[in-house]
Amino acid sequence: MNILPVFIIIPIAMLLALWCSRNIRQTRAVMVTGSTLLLILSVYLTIDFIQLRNAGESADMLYTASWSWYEPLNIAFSIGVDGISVAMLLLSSIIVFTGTFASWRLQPMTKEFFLWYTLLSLGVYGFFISTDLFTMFMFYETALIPMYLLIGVWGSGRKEYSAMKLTLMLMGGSAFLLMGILGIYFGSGATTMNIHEIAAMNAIPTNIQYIFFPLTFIGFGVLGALFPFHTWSPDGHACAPTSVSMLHAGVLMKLGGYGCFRIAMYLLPQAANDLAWIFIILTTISVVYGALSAVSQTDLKYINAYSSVSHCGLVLFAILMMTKTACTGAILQMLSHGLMTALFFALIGMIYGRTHTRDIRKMRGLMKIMPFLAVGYVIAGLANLGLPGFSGFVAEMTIFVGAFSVNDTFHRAVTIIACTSIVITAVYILRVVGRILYGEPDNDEFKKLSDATWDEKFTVICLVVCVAALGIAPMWVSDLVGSGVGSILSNI
Amino acid sequence: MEYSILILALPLLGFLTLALAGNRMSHRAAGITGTLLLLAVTAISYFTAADYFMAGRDMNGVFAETVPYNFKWLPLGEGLSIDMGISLTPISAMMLVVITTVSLMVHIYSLGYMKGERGFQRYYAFLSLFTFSMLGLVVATNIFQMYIFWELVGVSSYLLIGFYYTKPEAIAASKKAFIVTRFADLFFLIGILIYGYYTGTFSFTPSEAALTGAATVLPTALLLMFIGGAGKSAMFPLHIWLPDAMEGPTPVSALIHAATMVVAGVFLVARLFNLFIDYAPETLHIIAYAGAFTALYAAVVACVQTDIKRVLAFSTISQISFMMVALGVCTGSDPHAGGLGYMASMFHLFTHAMFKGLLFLGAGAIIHAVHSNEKCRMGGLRKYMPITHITFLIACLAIAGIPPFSGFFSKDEILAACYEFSLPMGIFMSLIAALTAFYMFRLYYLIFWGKSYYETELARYRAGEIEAEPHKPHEAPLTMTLPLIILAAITCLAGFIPFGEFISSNGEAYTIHLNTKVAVTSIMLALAGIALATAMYIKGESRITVAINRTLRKPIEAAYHRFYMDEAWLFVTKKIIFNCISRPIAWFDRNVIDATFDKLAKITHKCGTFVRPLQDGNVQSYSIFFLSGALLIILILLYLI
Amino acid sequence: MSIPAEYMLILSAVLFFIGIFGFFTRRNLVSLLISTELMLNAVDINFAVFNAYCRPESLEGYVFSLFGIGVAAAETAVAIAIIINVYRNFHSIHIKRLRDLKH
Amino acid sequence: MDINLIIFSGLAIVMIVAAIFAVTSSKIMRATTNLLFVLFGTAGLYFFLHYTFLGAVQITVYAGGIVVLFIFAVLLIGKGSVDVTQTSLRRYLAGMATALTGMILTIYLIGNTDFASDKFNGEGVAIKELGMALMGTDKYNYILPFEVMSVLLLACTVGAIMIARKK
Repeated sequence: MNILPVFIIIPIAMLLALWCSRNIRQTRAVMVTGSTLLLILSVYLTIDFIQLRNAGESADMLYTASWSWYEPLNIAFSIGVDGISVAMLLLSSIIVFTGTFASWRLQPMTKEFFLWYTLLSLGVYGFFISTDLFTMFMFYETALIPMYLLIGVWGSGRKEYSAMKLTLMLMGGSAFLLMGILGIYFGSGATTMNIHEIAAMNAIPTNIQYIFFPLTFIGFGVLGALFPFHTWSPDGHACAPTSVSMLHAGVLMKLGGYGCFRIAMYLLPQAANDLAWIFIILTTISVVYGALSAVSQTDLKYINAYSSVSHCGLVLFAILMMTKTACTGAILQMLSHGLMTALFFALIGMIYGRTHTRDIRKMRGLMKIMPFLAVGYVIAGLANLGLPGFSGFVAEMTIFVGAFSVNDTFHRAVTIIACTSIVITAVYILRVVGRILYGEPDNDEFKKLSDATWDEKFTVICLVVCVAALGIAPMWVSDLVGSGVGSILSNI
Repeated sequence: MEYSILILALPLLGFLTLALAGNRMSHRAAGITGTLLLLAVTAISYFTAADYFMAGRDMNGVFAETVPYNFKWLPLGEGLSIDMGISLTPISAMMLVVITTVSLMVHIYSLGYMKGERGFQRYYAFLSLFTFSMLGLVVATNIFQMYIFWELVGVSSYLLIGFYYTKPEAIAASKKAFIVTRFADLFFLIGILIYGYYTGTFSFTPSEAALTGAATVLPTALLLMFIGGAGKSAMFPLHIWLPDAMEGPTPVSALIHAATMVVAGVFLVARLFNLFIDYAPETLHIIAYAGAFTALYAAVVACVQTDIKRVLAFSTISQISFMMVALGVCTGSDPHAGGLGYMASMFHLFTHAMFKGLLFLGAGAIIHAVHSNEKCRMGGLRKYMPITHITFLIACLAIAGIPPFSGFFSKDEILAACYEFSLPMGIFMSLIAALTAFYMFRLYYLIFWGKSYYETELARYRAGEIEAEPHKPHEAPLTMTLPLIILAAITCLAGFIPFGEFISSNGEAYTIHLNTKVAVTSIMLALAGIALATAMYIKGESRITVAINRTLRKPIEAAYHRFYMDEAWLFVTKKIIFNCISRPIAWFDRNVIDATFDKLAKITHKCGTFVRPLQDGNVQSYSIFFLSGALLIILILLYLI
Repeated sequence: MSIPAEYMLILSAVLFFIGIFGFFTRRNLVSLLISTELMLNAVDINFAVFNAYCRPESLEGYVFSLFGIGVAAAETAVAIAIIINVYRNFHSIHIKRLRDLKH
Repeated sequence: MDINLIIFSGLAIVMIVAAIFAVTSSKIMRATTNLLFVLFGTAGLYFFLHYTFLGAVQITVYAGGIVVLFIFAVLLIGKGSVDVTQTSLRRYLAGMATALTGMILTIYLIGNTDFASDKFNGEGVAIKELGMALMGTDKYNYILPFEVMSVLLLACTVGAIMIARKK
């Protein structure tokens, strides 16, 4: 019995149950049950996967299955996971689970919010388990569209503008992506849309690869906040409600990196090798530029959004290095950034929910007012700037070591440039921490504010534990993703 | 030596307990928990060190490296992996002793010093974290583990310096400390990357073959690592964080900025000493010159500071530089021929940790008594604080290099090594040693001699000139004086430890013998420095002092402002990086890149507006378009047929 | 001697396009209707002409023309009813004023 | 020159001129009158083809019925019957251009196409034959369209009354 379709079935069941739910209690019950089930399922999958691997299953993809659903175009619902997707599924489950608690008290239209939220997660899960180009693209779109409503309806600030911008830019990316996918399909002359079969054929002529690699890479890169297609990120994140920011930065942006790796590079290897330098330059710019922009922002969410640009830039950067270590690092960075950013956005949302401002110039001394959130924020900050013992350090170091092992001056130079981001990160993180958490509270209104409620504490603790677990015991994840990375790289 | 894992486990346990459950504990319970755990760690460390040295030398006559633990923490592919473990070498055993001793003293001392402070439990939690990371750093089995703990040390010092998080200066200082050291760590990291790639391992002792292959890049890699070390060890121009870091609680200064964290750079160079000597002797000399310059710079600045902790901070920078110089002047690995500096450096590290810890703790006691860091609020304290006075004097004598206190022995070795390297270097360092004696005694006299601020104020109060009765200075409680006494005792005796028996550049036993010429010179110079200080400051600021101050007003002013190094850095960071790079980039992002996409959207909208009239609902227009289209198609068809 | 079919066809084409021109340019509902009638008329002519010249033995074109006239009559009746009604409501039959259905 | 051709030419000129007036005249009454001429001309054409019944229907239904309807409408509308505002020059030119192009194209096509139109016999259609065809149920008989037509006309009559009726 293949358990992967359950990842789709549970969200669908949740959607139905939410549809029928009558009041907020039922809605919450559905969400908690569903997301807990998903979490349990992905933990089970992870364990089972590792056991299968240890038992000597050496196929690239495990749990594979395929159901044809549109013969004439060879579109099938084919599924399968390797170490990378398992890790991503686990990440998604954690974020969906914690995101549920982070939006525990969301008003108004809680039911509708969760409906879209679940639909988004449905898309994410579907994307990670699919191995069929078209199905993947379909789930990708499923994940993107709810974003518009989630931001446009439940957001804050210039929400309509941001939602529109985010959606348009991501849709623009999808357009590129669709072209890329069609190019791959027709270029390879394949009679299947299954990525592994296309990869095995390795029949796409080089000149076609040159056209479609950039398209596909940029298509996914938009979602991965590739410079200069990252500008949806600050506005989108700033206006999105807490759990949407979490899910978006935590999981959705990972779709970009994952897709770049799994589709763009895997299926178009020659072009990937030849054109990588262009994107390496772009991602290097992303890394440093995002960090530098974050330094002079004054809105908490903007700071974090730019920080995401920088960190996600590092993911793409590492992928393009095409060494096993760097790519493993990239996956680790996706996990790590997913968890850390989710934590960050959760905390920012909670702080914003109390102070009703995100301007760092207006807040001071929050450590005294809301110690739990402040300590959480410091931990998130330290994790973000790469403190050993948290996931960020492991990921960044793996990336840097891997990137540095490409033996030529260009790669070395960009690696060193990318390294500087760790200093800049420290600057903007500490700037914020020093500004808003430390010092004496000077706003009398803030002094009356309360600390975290149980659901918020739960969210924060869950995420901190995950971040720390990944940082302290990275070897199992590194082994888990290592095999997947290896088989993809062997094709490039 | 399996029990050695406890050295790391216990402080970590202490940290976790205090951090998670600290708020539910009373101050007393938290303090005692922390201190007892550290006592245990100290005992185990002593035992480990003893065990290590007692195990005796191996066949080559050296203390072999023992690795009780080592496991692969993170495989990085291509043969590289990050290992975690515990490695014992002579210097790490020595460091264990130093760190746990000073840390224990600080723990005990803080019971009194921090009494009643808000966040007492947090303080102890951070102390445990710091001790954990520092111990992890010194027992690292490989350079990457060292880097990991190096970063942890950075963070825990950030937390400790910023302990008074409501004080703006403390916030700024902690931030500065972290960022400056982080900046240096960047170079360290790059150094490690180069090293790891070319030697194929992160181990301190790669195989001969790997080293030969990497010989061309090793000097660069080692230099970069040294820059990392220079950041932590506050070498010029990365020293700027250290004086500011004095905003932290004084015991923290004693722990971090006197005895442990700041010597991490020295330790790093010492740990990599064999590589330096064999593959990058030139780099070592660069270190020597950098150190010598820093030593001079810091000593000069120390002469004119008014905040007693700042004086101590600069004195620390200067003394650390002595250690760096000692390492840098080595030209070979034989202690009899060019390798003396290594032993001298480690020896000085050991003795300095003790007496500098003592000085800081003493300063803490004084600050505790007069509630100020400024020298003008002190003066004549010897009557009120006899124990502090005596112990402080001992430390001052030690740092000035007066026998039989420990500083004399170690500094003498350093100077001997410098003379061995070159005469100018020797003379230069001797003069700085004299300068050290001068500024330390200046400090001593200003605190304990001269006109008492309290008495002056009391007189004014009696005369009705001021309202409030001044606070009478009092001797510190036992929890604070006990560490002072213990450290003073160590300072008196440590010089007689046959240090060379345990640690030397090639591991073989080396008997310390005093170089009479060097010793006599340095004692004379130290005495001269003390004499000058006595003449100038024993009765407050004498006429000579005032005269000197007046004639040298400009240079003194400059030195007081640390030769404007902070301003220079501030200019670079604030003006150039923040205003000229970051701001424009943020602006660029909003107004160029983002605007481009907005413009795209606007253009699309414009196009939409442009074609909208075509769909205005006017059937006539529709029909015109329809017919034109149809005609066009017909024409095309005709053309084609 | 009969007139060539092409002449008739050309005549009907000219009438048709005059009708089209009128339909494009007039702004009054009745005028539009008149133009439409012209076009319909032209079409009827074509039916009849083709029937007479190409397949005189059958009746398709003839009947079509017949029906065309009938349909035109019906259509005109309805259209004029609408126009009158519109005029009653808007006091104008100028198409520029008649935009309520557009939105 | 054939007399038929001369008559035809005269008819054609009258029709074209009347049609042009019908679509350009600003007074609707005049336009309607001109339309009437065109319709009569059409009937004349039918006579040329010896389709006398068709011609008769054309005159009775079109000229007699529809034009009367128009006239009633114009009378009812009254002052609205004057097409006051002329269309914009742009549209005028566009319409003119399109119509001319279309016309030229069509004429060109007519001239270049062989319609195999040489079977004209000048016999016309006997009324009986027509009646059989309209009411017959065989192949090429039109009972169904005929009935549909009648329903349509009925519906139109009812519809027209409904629409034009005052509320």
